[in-house]
Amino acid sequence: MQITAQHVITFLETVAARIKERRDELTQLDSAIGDADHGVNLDRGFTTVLAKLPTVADKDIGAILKTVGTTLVSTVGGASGPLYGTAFLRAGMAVADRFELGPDDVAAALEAALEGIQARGKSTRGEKTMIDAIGPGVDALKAALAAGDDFVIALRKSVAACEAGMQATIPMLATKGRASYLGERSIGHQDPGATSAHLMATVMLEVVEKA
Amino acid sequence: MQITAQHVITFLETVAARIKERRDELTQLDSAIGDADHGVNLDRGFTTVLAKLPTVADKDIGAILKTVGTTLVSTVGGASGPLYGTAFLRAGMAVADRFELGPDDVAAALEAALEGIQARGKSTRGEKTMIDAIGPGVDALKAALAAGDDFVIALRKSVAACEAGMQATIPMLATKGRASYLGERSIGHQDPGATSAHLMATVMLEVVEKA
Amino acid sequence: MKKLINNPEDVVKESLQGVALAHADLVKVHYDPDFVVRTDAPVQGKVGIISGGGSGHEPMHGGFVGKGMLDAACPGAVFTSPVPDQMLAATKAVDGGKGVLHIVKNYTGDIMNFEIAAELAAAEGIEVAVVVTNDDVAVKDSLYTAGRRGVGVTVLLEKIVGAAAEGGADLAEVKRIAEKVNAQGRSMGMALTSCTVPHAGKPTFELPDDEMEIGIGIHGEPGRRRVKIASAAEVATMLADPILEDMHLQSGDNVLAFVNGMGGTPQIELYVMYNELAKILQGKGVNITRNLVGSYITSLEMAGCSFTLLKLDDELTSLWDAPVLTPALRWGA
Amino acid sequence: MKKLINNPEDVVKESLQGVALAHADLVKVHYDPDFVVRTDAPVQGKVGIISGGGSGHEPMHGGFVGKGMLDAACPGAVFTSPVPDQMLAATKAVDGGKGVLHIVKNYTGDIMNFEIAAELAAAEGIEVAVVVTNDDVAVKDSLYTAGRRGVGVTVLLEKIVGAAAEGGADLAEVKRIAEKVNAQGRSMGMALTSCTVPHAGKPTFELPDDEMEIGIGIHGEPGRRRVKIASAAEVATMLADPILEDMHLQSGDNVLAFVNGMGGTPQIELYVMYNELAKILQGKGVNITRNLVGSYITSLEMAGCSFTLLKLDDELTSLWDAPVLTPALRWGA
Ligand SMILES: Nc1ncnc2c1ncn2[C@@H]1O[C@H](COP(=O)(O)OP(=O)(O)O)[C@@H](O)[C@H]1O
Ligand SMILES: Nc1ncnc2c1ncn2[C@@H]1O[C@H](COP(=O)(O)OP(=O)(O)O)[C@@H](O)[C@H]1O
Ligand SMILES: [Mg+2]
Ligand SMILES: [Mg+2]
Ligand SMILES: [Mg+2]
Ligand SMILES: [Mg+2]
Repeated sequence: MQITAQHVITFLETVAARIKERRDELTQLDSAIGDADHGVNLDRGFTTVLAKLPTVADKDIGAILKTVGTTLVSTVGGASGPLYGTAFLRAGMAVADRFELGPDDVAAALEAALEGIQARGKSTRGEKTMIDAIGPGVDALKAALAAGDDFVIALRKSVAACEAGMQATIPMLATKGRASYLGERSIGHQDPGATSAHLMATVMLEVVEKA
Repeated sequence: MQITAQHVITFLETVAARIKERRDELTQLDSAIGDADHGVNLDRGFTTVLAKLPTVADKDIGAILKTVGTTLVSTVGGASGPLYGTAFLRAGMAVADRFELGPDDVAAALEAALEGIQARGKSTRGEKTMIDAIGPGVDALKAALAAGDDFVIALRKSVAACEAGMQATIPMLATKGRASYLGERSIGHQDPGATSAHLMATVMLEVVEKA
Repeated sequence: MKKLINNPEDVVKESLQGVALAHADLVKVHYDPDFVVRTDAPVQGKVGIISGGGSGHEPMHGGFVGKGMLDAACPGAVFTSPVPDQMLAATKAVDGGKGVLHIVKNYTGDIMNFEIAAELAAAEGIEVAVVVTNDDVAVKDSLYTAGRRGVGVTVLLEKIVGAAAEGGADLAEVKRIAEKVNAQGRSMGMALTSCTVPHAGKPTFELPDDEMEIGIGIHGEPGRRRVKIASAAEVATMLADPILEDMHLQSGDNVLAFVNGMGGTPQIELYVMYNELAKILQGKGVNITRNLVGSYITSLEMAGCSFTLLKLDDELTSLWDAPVLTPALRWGA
Repeated sequence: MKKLINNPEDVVKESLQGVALAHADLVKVHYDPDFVVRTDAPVQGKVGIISGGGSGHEPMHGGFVGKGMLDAACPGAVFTSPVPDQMLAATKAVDGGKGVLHIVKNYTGDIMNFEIAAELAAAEGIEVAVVVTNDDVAVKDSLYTAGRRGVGVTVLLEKIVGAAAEGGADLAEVKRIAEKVNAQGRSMGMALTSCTVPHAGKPTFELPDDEMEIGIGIHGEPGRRRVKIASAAEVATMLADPILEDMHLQSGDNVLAFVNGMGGTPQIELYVMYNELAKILQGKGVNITRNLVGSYITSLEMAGCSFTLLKLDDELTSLWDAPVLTPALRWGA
């Protein structure tokens, strides 16, 4: 099955709506080990993205994703702005000029996004960040597709891995981001960025399931 | 019966102790309609008075009272400092050079004190101040002595009148002192200064009863 | 009680010691009786300017001692007016032979203690003039009451009168200007929270999470009325309206607009309030030609703010602009 | 939530509007992207100095824009680093042909957003140098972590580097001095209360009446450890000791001692803390030759304070003494 630009638009609209719904929950998570703004930051960014979507509705998927990336960079601020912004930019570059994507294209785009975040954030897995949710999700997706799973099945496995990665941040000691300032006290709290990353993964699955 | 300098010293020592005991209660009353310092102010003043008493132990009653007055003026501050300070100064002038006082001398000293407070405070009865306790107390003392009451009996009537005057400040609308800034909201609270005045009256009675 | 202090009894003295150490270039602190005084006092041939009041209002008054403002300040215990001994000693310390002005905020205690000091100073042959500030429109004025409180205008008056004295005005002239400033200024304040007097140990009044006090003074005393919390725009109106009613400003008038923090309110909020006040005055055609935004006359850690408007003319404007060199207010030097 | 604001979303913009109105003589405010800039920017032939960070730390950074300090400041949302568009626009607005220094506090978000802005500015042919402040000894430093936070030293660095640029130093020289200040300064902070981010609506952390946080940053984040409340003297030791351990000051060294309020702490307490800090340094034979006491780098209405010590030499001392003319810091002008 193929993912169209319309699917991508639906994905973005749903993510924006879901973030608004869970804005306070994400901000609460950030209160515990950060500075109580993650939900507000992403909501500000995706609200602007939503407003910009009409202007790119007829564009290719690469252009749409790049617009999302620059919009996030220009409106979110904080750590998540440059990180998610870079993620969408790199994903967009990975699928430049494409109006339809196959499962492998999606996996490639997600891998590019992951690399973008790690490059921008100078971070690796196990530091209690969004990477700990995104990384396992990307790995699981690639593995499942390689094993011949159908896209929806593969995405389900990916979201499951992403969720496990998100939960795995709870016992971690943070070494990147604000949470690292808490030292030992960062242990026992779920990372807000890992949580927002998992939110996006679940929306992706929903959209593809409906496709 | 006669009041000696030693009785006056005992009176002052007991007042100092009683104010320390009831310091927080007086401050609480001042929180409601003032600025939460009346008990602390008087405690600061009478603690210094206590320290100075030995230096005047052998002096006449007038000198003792004047020392108390100047000490209060120099250490209490606020409204009650100049007021009680003036009160003791005027009382001291009224009984200058005396080592023993009869009931009428005490009444005269208290009347002088009352006039001193009214002059310094530019206040009259019914303005929700210490005067509303002292005034009736002085009146009752003079009336009882004039009617031939024995000193202790007369003082008991005086303290009773003082207490009634203190309680009468509760429904009053303050027109002097900080409480006046509250306007209508000053109604329903007992005046801190009237309360400390009543405290001194009761101590005076105790001392005379033991005399 | 959460405070960065040692013993409540020692707060005022220890804070004065900190001031003395931090600002030795500008002020000296004299203890027992306590007063903060210009390092170069007495300035010969200059009218001396002193003020004083309870502590807990910092930077007022000690932070305003220095060239172009106060010659000395007398800090009492927290929220308790100082004793006459302090004002007498300060008056002597700053007397440069041209007399001394006492700036007194209108509170019974302050009035009486300064009064006694003035009597004693006069007895020692020092010419003393007195100005009483009473700019708080929250209090209904009347001949038969304690009258209005002295609040925000006191800060502006100390700056302007200090400049006049520095400029060589004599005692009568200094007093005239002081009375003019007091006559042309009005204030109104509000509180979002109470404050805790160190030796009292608990908040002076309890304020529910959804209520605020309108018409407070600067001693943690409750205000005239308690209302539900409201937006910055609404609060600005509650403060500005009574001031404007009382001042009868005309369109085209020039004012100094002073937005003051009560001690626990951050700058970001004070500038939001200044923005609201500016809109209100613009609507009335009144020009803000000078302004002051910050926490200058406070009530310990109370959250809240006050507005003060001072009608300006050329005389007051140039005195306001004159150089001032104190720990808390400094320009042109 | 008790705040003098309208909509939480509008706090930053409305506060900037207030700043623009109150300080029109010193600064202009540009909106979308938001930045505060010197009225006379760009100053031709002068290295431009810009900084930025989340809002809620006022007066930092906007209050430090003006002659002798910052050319521009970029305020993000409350506690959220600004976006690259702001720093790019500000960099262009202050570029006087001699390059621009970015003063960045060490937080992941600030680093990354300034980084992107610097990349874009370079692409447009503007020479940009960067200094990252990381003076907070509460955070264990390491190559593998986000490293220490930038806190109090940032204020001192902006003043000193601003003076150097005003004095004509070129970009390399300005950067050298900036790095020297960061290398010679250390800070440590504590909180008696949490603070409430407007859009969050409730305190970032809960703190019992008898506890305080030691080792906090400036974003309302909890500190390294929570302890029972203690006296000013004990708190001063908790803050000063880790700084002194890290700085290895020698007896006879000169320092600038900066006692900073977190936003909700009144001056009377800050001077008590300064008094304690002075005693500690005196005990070590360290001379306080310059000082700063006040709320300059804050966390909204948080009650608490931080100590910053900066080792001084003649170069830094004379740059500190140089005239500065900004809304929040002003002397010699
Ligand atoms: N260096 C990094 N690499 C990857 N992710 C990071 C890094 N630093 C922070 N993050 C992510 O960013 C999230 C915080 O985002 P946000 O709260 O919006 O920004 P800020 O921390 O600046 O307030 C963290 O929960 C974490 O997942
Ligand atoms: N003008 C006045 N005349 C008489 N008594 C007064 C006057 N003003 C205040 N008082 C008394 O002083 C008391 C307050 O004293 P205190 O709290 O020590 O001083 P302050 O009001 O300055 O804080 C009031 O309760 C009242 O009884
Ligand atoms: Mg955050
Ligand atoms: Mg009182
Ligand atoms: Mg008092
Ligand atoms: Mg943030």
